[in-house]
This record gives sequence, C-alpha cells and structure tokens, in this order.
Amino acid sequence: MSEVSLSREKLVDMYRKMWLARHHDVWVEDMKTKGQILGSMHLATGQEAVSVGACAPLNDDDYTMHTHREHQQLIAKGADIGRMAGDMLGKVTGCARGKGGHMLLFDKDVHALGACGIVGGGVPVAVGYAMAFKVLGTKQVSLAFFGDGAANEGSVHEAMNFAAVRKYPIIFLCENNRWGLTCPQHEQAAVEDLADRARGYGIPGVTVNGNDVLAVYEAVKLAVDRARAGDGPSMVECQTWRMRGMGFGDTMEYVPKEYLEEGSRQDPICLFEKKLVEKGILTVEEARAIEAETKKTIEDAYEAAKNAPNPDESVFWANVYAAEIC
Amino acid sequence: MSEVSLSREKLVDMYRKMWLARHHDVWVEDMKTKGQILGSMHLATGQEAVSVGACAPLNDDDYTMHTHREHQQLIAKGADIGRMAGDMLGKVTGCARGKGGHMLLFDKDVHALGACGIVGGGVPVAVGYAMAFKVLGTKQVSLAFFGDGAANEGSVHEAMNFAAVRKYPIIFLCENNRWGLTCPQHEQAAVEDLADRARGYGIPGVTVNGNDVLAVYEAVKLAVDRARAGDGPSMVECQTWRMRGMGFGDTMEYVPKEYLEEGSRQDPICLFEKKLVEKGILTVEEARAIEAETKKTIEDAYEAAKNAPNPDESVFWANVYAAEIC
Amino acid sequence: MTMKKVTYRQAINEALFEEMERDPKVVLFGEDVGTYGGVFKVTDGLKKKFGNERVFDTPIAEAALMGAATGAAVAGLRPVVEIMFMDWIGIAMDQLVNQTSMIPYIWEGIKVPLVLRTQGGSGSKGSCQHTKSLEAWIYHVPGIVVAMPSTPYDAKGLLKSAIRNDNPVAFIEHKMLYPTEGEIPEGEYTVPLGRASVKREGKDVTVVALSKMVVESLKAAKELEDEGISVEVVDPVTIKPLDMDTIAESVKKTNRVVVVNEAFRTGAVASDLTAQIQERCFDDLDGPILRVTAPDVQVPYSPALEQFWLPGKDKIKQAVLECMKR
Amino acid sequence: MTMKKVTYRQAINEALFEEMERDPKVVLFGEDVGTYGGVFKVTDGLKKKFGNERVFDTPIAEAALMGAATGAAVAGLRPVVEIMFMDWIGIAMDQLVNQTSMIPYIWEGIKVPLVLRTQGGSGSKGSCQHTKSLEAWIYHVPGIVVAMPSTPYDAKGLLKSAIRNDNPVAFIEHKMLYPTEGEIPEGEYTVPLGRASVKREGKDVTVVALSKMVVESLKAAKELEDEGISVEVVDPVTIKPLDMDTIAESVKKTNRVVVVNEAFRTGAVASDLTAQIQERCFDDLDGPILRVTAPDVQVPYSPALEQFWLPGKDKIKQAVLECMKR
Ligand SMILES: Cc1ncc(C[n+]2csc(CCOP(=O)(O)OP(=O)(O)O)c2C)c(N)n1
Ligand SMILES: Cc1ncc(C[n+]2csc(CCOP(=O)(O)OP(=O)(O)O)c2C)c(N)n1
Ligand SMILES: [Mg+2]
Ligand SMILES: [Mg+2]
Repeated sequence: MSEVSLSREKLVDMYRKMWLARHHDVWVEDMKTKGQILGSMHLATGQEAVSVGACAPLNDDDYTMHTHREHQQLIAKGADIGRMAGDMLGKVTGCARGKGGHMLLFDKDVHALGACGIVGGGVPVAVGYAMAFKVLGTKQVSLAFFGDGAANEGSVHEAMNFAAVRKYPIIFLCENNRWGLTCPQHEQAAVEDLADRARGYGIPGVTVNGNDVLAVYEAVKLAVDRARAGDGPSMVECQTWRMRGMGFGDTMEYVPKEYLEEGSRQDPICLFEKKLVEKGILTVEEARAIEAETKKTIEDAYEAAKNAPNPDESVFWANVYAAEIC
Repeated sequence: MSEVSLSREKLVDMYRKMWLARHHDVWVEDMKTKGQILGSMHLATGQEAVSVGACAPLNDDDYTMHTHREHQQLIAKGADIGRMAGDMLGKVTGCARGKGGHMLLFDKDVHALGACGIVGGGVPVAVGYAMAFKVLGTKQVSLAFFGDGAANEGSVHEAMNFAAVRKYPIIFLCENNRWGLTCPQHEQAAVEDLADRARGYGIPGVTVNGNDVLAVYEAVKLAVDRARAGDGPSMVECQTWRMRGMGFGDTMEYVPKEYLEEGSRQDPICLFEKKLVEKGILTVEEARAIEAETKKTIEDAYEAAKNAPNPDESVFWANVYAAEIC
Repeated sequence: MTMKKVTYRQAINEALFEEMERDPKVVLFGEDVGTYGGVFKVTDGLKKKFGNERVFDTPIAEAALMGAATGAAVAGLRPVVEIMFMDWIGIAMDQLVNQTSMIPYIWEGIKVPLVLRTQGGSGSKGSCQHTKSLEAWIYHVPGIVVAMPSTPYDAKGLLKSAIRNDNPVAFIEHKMLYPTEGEIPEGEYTVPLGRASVKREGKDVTVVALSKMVVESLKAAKELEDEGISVEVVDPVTIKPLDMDTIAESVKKTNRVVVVNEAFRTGAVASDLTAQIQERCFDDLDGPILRVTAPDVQVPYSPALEQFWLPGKDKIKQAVLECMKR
Repeated sequence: MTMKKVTYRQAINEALFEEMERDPKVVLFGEDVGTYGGVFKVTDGLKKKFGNERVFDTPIAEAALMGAATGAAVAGLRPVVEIMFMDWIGIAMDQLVNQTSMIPYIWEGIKVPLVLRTQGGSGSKGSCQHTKSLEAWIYHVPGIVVAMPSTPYDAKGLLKSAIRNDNPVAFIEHKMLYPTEGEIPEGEYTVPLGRASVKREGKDVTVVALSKMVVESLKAAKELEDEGISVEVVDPVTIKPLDMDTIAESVKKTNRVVVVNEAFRTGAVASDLTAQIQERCFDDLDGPILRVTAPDVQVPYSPALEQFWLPGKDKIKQAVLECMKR
C-alpha cells in the first residue's frame, strides 16, 4: 500500500468518508430489497477507495462529474447526506426536489455536478467546466468519473482529445471495475490498461490499484496539481472490483467466483484501516466508533427522508424552462 | 524510399493509377473553376500515394470506405472513371445516377462502398463490412479511409475499439495531411502520430510516409495479411500533404508556405517515377506515355459525362424505400 | 389455428429465435444481449443457441452499433441491432440519418436490410434518461420503416416481417409492455408491415393510439362504454409508412378523433398524425383533433411527480369526452 | 432610427461582436470558427478581436462541442457553440437531450445559458449530407428555445436576445440566406424571443413559413396579389415557444392556412404547427391546413433532381390556390 504524508485529520476524514459511502450503499440495498426505493439501483459497495481517493485532493469549489454508480462519489465530494437521501426517495427535501432520483444526484453546494445515467455522457460536460475555469482564470479543476465500459463511448474520446488540445484543467478518472453491466472488460476492449489510451491524446495516464485509497489519492493529487498549474488534463485509471450486480436484483451468475473472492480479499476499507492502525493513526476502538457513527448518519438521513413530504404539482412545473424567455 | 518486391506489372499499374488520380483532380479543379461542376469540391492532388498504396494490396471483392476527399481513393480501388464522371456531374450515367455528387461516390462493381461526407461517419459502417466477412467466413477484408481530423470523432473511436474486440478483418487507414479544413493538426490533437492511438485499442499501429507509395503499400499489405489470417484489425497512418484548400475557392492563407513547399518537394508521383526509372522498371518515355494516356482517359470520361443525359423525375422517386414494404 | 398465451417479451424472443433458425444471415448484437440475454431478458437463450458470432455483446458504443449494423447489412447479413434504451438513440442518430437511410437512396442497388430494436416508454420510475420516447426523431428520417407494436401478436408477426424486409426497420418496443400477455398462434405466422389494426370497433370517436397507449385507450374505451360512448381504437402498428386508409375509414364513421402518443408534446408523432388526418379527413371532422401526449417536460423520478407526466387512461377519457361536446 | 443595409451574415457577425464586447463571459467556439472565421465567414474577425481563449477552433467532435458548451454554461460562461451543418447534429443530439436539456429541470438552480448556432437548408448542390433541415429533432426536446430567423433584422436582434437569455437556445440559420440583404438600425437593438412577426398583411390566406421559406412565401404572395389573392405571411421567428396568438389572430381573419417548412415532410415542424393551429382555430377554418414541405426523400445532388426536392415559391402558390377553392 502506498505511503502518503497526509495529516491525521485528513486521513481520518478519508476513512470516515469510506465508511459513510459503504454504509450508504448497504443501507439503500436493504431499502431496495424491502421495496422502499423504486426504480433502478447501482451500488458501489467495495469501490469506496476510488471515490474517496479521487475526491480527497479536491476543494469544494472544484467540480466533479459522476456516473450512474455515483452515490459514493457524491459522498466523497462532501454532498449533504440528508438531501441525497431526499433525492433517492423522490422527496421534496432533495437537491432536485425528487425530480432526479438515484441516477441524477447532484449537490451544487459542493459542486458535485453531478450524476449522469448516460454512460460516458457527462464527460464532455466536465470538459466544459474546465473550459470555464481556464477562460475565467480561476484555479479550479474539473474531475470526471467514468467507467471502463464508458471508456468505449465516442463522447469520452472526443472529450479527452478536446481537453488535451485546449489544455483544460481536468482529470479523467476511469473507475475500472472490469465490468460493464454483464459484459466483462475483455469483451469491451482488447487492452488491459485503459490508461494506455492517454498517450494517444498526448496526456499523462496512469493505472493504479483502485482499492488502495492512498494510491488513488496520490495519482489524482499529481493530476490535480498539474491541472492547477496550467499543464492540462491527465487520466487516472483505478482498477477495482464491482461487488454488486449491474443493478438491483442481478444475481451475477455471469461473474466468476474468483473475481468476487479476490474483491472481498481486497476490501478497501479493511486495507486502509489496517494501515492506519499499524501506523498508529487510528486505534481499533476509534475505527469501530467511526464505523458506528457513520452508520447512524446514514440511518438518520434516510429516516428523515422517509418522513419528508413528497413534491407536489408545482414542483413538476418548475423549471420547464430555466428562465424567462421574453 | 521503401523497397518492395512487386511485379513490374503491379508497379506500373500503381504508377498509372497515381497519374489517373492526379489528372482527375487537376481536371475537375479546372472544370470547377470554369463553373462546370456545382457544389463543393475536395481535391487530393499530391496525396496519390496514400490512396494507391492503400488499395494496391486489396482485391476487387475487398470493401473500401472512403472520405469526403475521395475521388482518388475510388480510382485507386479501380472504380470506373466514366461512371464516376457521371456522378460528379450529376448525370444519369453515374453509379448513383447523379444523386450523390462529388461527396458520395461509390462503385459496387469494385466494392468501393463508398464515400461519406460526414467526417468519421463511414468508419463504423466499414466495421460492419468486416463483421459480415467474419460471420460469413469469406476471406475478404474491409479498409476504411479517414483523415487526421476525423480521428477525433467519437465514431472512429467506437469503431476501432469495436473491431479490435471482435477481431474483425479491417484496416483503419488514417490519411494524415496535417489539416482538418482550416485547422492544423496540432489544434486538433495534442499528439504527433495518430497511430499511437492503436495501442489503446490493443491493435498494431504504424506511421508511414504517405508520399512513399511503396511504404504505404508495405504497411497496408501487412495489415491486410493479418486481417485475412483472422488476426484482426490494424491501423496504418500515412502522413502526407494537403496541396489544395479545404474545398474549392479556399485560398489557403492560413497554411504556412513551408508546408506547401515541402509538399511540392515530396510530390509522390515524382518520387515514385524516379525510383521506377532508377530501377529500370520504367523508362522516362514510358512514364510520359502513361502520363499522357491517363490524362486522355480522364478527358474522355468527362467529355462523355458532359454530354450524358440528366436524370429525370423517375430517378428522383426511385429507391425512396429500398424495397417493397408489404 | 391453435393459440397460446405468451408475453410480449416471449413473442419477440420467439420471432428472433425462429428467424435466426430460418436464415443463417440473421445476426443479433447489442449491449448485454448475449450472455445475459438482454437487460429485459428479451434475447434470452439466443447466444447459447446460435453462438458468439451470430449473437453477441458489444462494447458500449451506440454509434458504432448502428454503423456496424448498416455495414453488415450492406455486406450480406440481416442484422438485428439493439439500442438498449431509446433515450440514447441520440448517439446513433447521425449514423441512422447519414448512413443507414442515405445508402439505399444514393447508392443505387445497395440495400440495407437491418432491424433496429429499441424500447422506450415510462412508468418504470426510471427518471428522465431511461424513459423517453423519441420515435419522432426516427420517424422524421426518410427511408426508414417505423413499427411500434402494442400486443404480443403484432410484436412477433411484425418482427418476423421486419427481419425479412429489405428496408431498414426501426422496431420500437415499450418496456412496460414486456410482461403483458396475449394470444398468438402456435405455428408460424407473420403480420405485414404498413397495416393498421382496429383494436376495438366503435362509432362515436376514433382514438388513434401508439404502443402502450393502445392498452390505455382500450381501458378508457371500456369505461366510456358504460357512459354510453362508443370508442373505436385504431392502432397504426406501423407508423411509417402509415396506413391512412384504415384511419380515414374510421374517421368517416365517427367524425371525431383523439390521437394518443406517450412522448413530449411538441413535435411528437401525434402532431404529424393529426396533420395528416385533418388534411385527408377535414370534411368528416366535427371538431378539432385532440392530442393526448406527455407535456414538454423531462420525466421526473419521484412517483409523486411521474403521474403528472404520464398520459394514460384518464387523460384519454377526458379528451374523448371533450370531443363528444361537438 | 438611422438604418443601414447589411447581409444576414453580417447581421449575425455584428450580434456576436457586440455581445462579446458587452459581456466577457460570452465565448464562441466550433469547427473553423476561429482563424478562418467560419466556413460561411459568419464569425470573421472575432478571434482576432477577442483572442484564442474566447474564440477558438476545436477538434472535429460535435458531441464534445455540445457537451462542453453545456458544462461551460453551467460553470459561468455564456457559450455560443457552432455545429457547422445541421446535417450532423445527430452526433450531438444525445448531449442536447440528456445533458443540456435535462440539467435546468432536474438540477434545480442550475442554468444553462448557451446558444447553439447551426445552419440548415438546401439549394447549394450539397447533396444529402450538407443540406438537411433537422429542426424537428431539436424542436422535440423539452426546455430548448428554438429560433429560425429569416431576415437580417431578426437575425441580429434575436441572436442578441438569445445570448442574453438564460435558457439554452438553438439558433438555426439558413445557408442560402447568408448573402441576402436587409435593413437594420445603426445602433443597439434586440428582437424578443417568442414573438411572431407578420411579414406581410393579407386577408385571404395565412401562410405560416419558417426561415428561408418566408422569403419564398413573400415572393409567392407578391405574384398572387396580381391574381387578386391577398396572402398574409406570418413568420413565427421563434418556433418554440410558439407565439400562437399572432397566428390565431391571422387565421381568424383569413380562415385558410398553409404551413411552409423546408424539411422532410413526415414529422416536420410543419406538422406540429398544423396540429396546434387546427386545435386552436378549428372553427375558423374553411378547409384543411395544407403543408408545403420537402418530400420524404434524401436531397439529391444533381441540379436536375434537386428541383423535385425543393419547396419554394411555386409550390406555395399552388397550395394557396388549392386553399382558395374553399
Ligand atoms: C449511453 C448508454 N449506453 C448504455 C447504457 C446502459 N448501461 C448502464 S450502466 C452500463 C455499464 C457501464 O459500465 P461502466 O462504464 O464500466 O460502469 P460500471 O457500471 O461498471 O460502474 C450500461 C451499458 C447507458 N446507461 N447509457
Ligand atoms: C461530422 C462532420 N463534422 C464536420 C464536417 C465538416 N468538415 C468537412 S471536411 C472537414 C475536415 C476533415 O479533416 P480530415 O479528416 O483531416 O480530412 P481531410 O479534409 O484533411 O482529408 C470538416 C471539419 C463534416 N463534414 N462532418
Ligand atoms: Mg465497469
Ligand atoms: Mg486532414
């Protein structure tokens, strides 16, 4: 596991976010099982290190673009759990006042803008964020999450090349869990490391162990520094394991047992905790306290969301146009 | 210049096709100047080595997909000049009976199928050809021309990756003249050799001097052999010079003088002729005879096309649907 | 004829199965259609039966899918390609309009016998990126046959015709219809493209409805019967080319028309049917043709909001009652 | 007000110039819009004036263009993005419908103040990939304002309003209008979005025409005047949202309507206007609303064939005369 010289505070915050993310997806899986959430559901249980490692080097005013498997990414960016829960349940307390649901989460207070259910579809938009930062001369950066499956969409190619030419401050964060729905990576691309594609755009590309939160942090931090310094985009590929199905109710017979077993052995929270305890940064008791405290945060948020009011017809008709027309 | 052991007959045929291609574009440029051809006009004068070198390893029943700058590519594939001229002038004697014009040439007898005015748009279709060959177990291959500008379209990315995964027999032939309309390559991609992208798809990619017809031949021949042997796609990038404007009437102030000077020095017909004469394959007199004879072929074809009848209303209504519906 | 009860999903599966068995040139590909049998399980069992060259999963790349199907059709196959959700047909629209539909008209003598299968429709709590009905876009493209079956019987028979037809056919399913049941013959049968079907006879109002809206209209008709209003429900089945004769005959009888289409109101297919009907049947009409559609609003997630979006039985009844005032 | 004569092209150029000068957040990008000033020279001089961060050429990548404009708008700019020909808007449609139009509705509080400039229209001998008018696709997307000015006056004033407006606006030009001349005020003025303009008063027939078809309709009206028929020509200018009041007022007076739209007939905007007009004005109508459109045929190249495709003055006259039989 990588070594990074981060403050205790930062390390513990990352550890806490990983638990928050984990509990979140375990919790909504349970609610979904009970029929308390409607629609589709993409869980990232076991992929916490990618989201948390990628967002840890970012500031609140840096923008992030997320995928359809995005809950944890938003939590990592610091999204408000209560509002997220509202959106997940279609309640008026959500940022989208229930309009978006599980695949379109966003939180503009932390510039998590936002999730996208169109595979690869958000990546060009994230390039636009970076364009604005460069034109306006702010020092913000944009980070776009996308999956290994998404990497094969034309939109991602166009976006990466565009940003490379224009030297926009953006990080292309490929969350490679080796599956796109029911289709393994080798049936989606004939290359092992998707970061190899970066070279074809003339930008740096690295592949890291996506279950090692510090390795992810380190690679993304370098890319963020480059971007802020005006040196343009980078690609960071994080290889990880998808421990849940393509959506809820998918029994995953098509996934080899070995893959899931290896994914369990590589549990990113266990790995990180072990390291923190070894280094004396956290005691096991503190770790358990964080585990419990974060669980409660999730529970409380969903309990409140359950009891929150539904949006009414006025919400439906709000923002059909974003603004006055004439 | 590369060495290739080809029969005299083949070499002379390639030389002849280069002249045919050259005369064609010089001829239509002249007609266009005189207002005898309407609409847009993309000329490839000076790029003959790419088309001829790329098509020389192909059989008649191999399929080729062309670009908007395609006249020479069709000639290289062996398209009938008379029918081509008919299409160029919108006459009923064309393969498309005048429906397509200069940017949609095709000739199904030699499986030149066909030109496409949508930059990058034909490449996925060419993958479909290769799919059919693999499924049907024929030994045909598909070759898709596309430009350096087109390389940045999502369609090209999707197509290359798709073919790579499925190991379809296709050659991705990038005709890199370092310009996309009025925009130089370095403003379209931050990478020098576009063939570097091949690695990201897990397929072989090479960059060759596109003004050396034997170098192009050699690289494409290797790729064709690979494809026929069932080893899947390859990318061949041919670097060349665009000696004419983005279209007719473009005065090219935006193109640096040095670029055009270098392009003139690298005239592919001169280079090839010099080689053939040096090697004793052709005498200068034979060369001049070929130059004259091919010019006459073009002249005659266009003279005939000028006098050919226009399509009538029945042509307009033909094939609105390709076949009976019920 | 002996009949059996099957779901809409099974009906489509049977059509694919039978046509692939009948004709080795039929191939089927798309995202997750192979190993998993499709996210809606419509293509279940086909890969196992026909092998990985004829039925296969592809990279996530909708432009390449559409283009490859087009090329494969040109080169001798009869591809059935699936775009998983119609919501992202936009990625493939350039291929559809500039390749698929262009080829048969311009490249004379070349046919493009492909079927584009996709599904639209809301009611699944899928939010706005998984519920759109964008048939209006495809409908506007020349040379494409567009079918939208509403029953298992039509779905099976029509898909078989579509696969055998030499035109490109867009075959648009509805996700909420997959589990619906209906009777089909035990043995082989086909339903012709281009023929409307009167799903219920009546004399007061003609309701022309598409896809799942046929089901809703039949429910409305049933309830209106109790109120003494006799509704004729006409299902065009194929919306392009349109069987206007059948519709006009019905209007002649009823003199009142409601068109029902689950799609954004402005520019929907419903508008076009309305324009066509008023043109042909103006003198038969007692009042304006009313349209029941969704509003020009993105489909919101929240179950509390989705109801305001969805057209259905109640809104159809209202429109019929409105018509009856004339 | 002092007036001056400018071309449609100049009018647009002036609008861009003035708005970029007024507001540093306005940026302009697209293929060849920078150094060369656009293939139709509409953006001439802007890069020189405003520099390469605010006005720039991009890679050939229409999905990325649309997405990047969207992101840039979200992050604080007011981008004007050009898609060079509307023919390939299909490459960008997924971005438009799933990102641009989704964001303001679902991501509450986020606005997308962008202008998508593109141009359609035939008559240029451009064959089928450079002449299509696909406004119907954009028109069907919720939350997008769609404008199609027909005069220099409207073009300039409307584009200025569009740039200042907080909604995404599709601003659709016509390639054959660029050289047409008209009067505009010397100084600053704007034309409001969402207001129709009666281009000629008349009392017998209302012709509702879009874009260049307004010019053709005015020619037809002039000629019909000599035949004693008084035609009112209404130009919606903004087609969405539609100024139905102005149209209805005209219909109330004339009782006869022709809708003119240069686009494939089936599913054209003309159909939707027809559906809306008959709904609102049924009792005012003496006969069916007639539509003058192009047929459902790809635009052929041959000048001998193009005439069968093009709608224009003569076909409009015919339709008006047909109406007068009522
Ligand atoms: C444009 C588009 N194509 C297809 C889909 C259907 N789809 C949803 S998730 C998914 C797989 C995505 O794989 P990947 O990018 O690796 O992300 P992961 O699910 O592994 O996080 C697919 C194909 C979609 N939502 N959008
Ligand atoms: C999808 C699409 N985008 C833009 C254009 C306009 N266009 C025509 S040619 C061209 C440049 C193409 O450059 P390249 O691929 O390098 O080919 P070259 O002209 O150099 O042969 C462009 C942008 C188009 N025809 N299609
Ligand atoms: Mg994945
Ligand atoms: Mg080029």
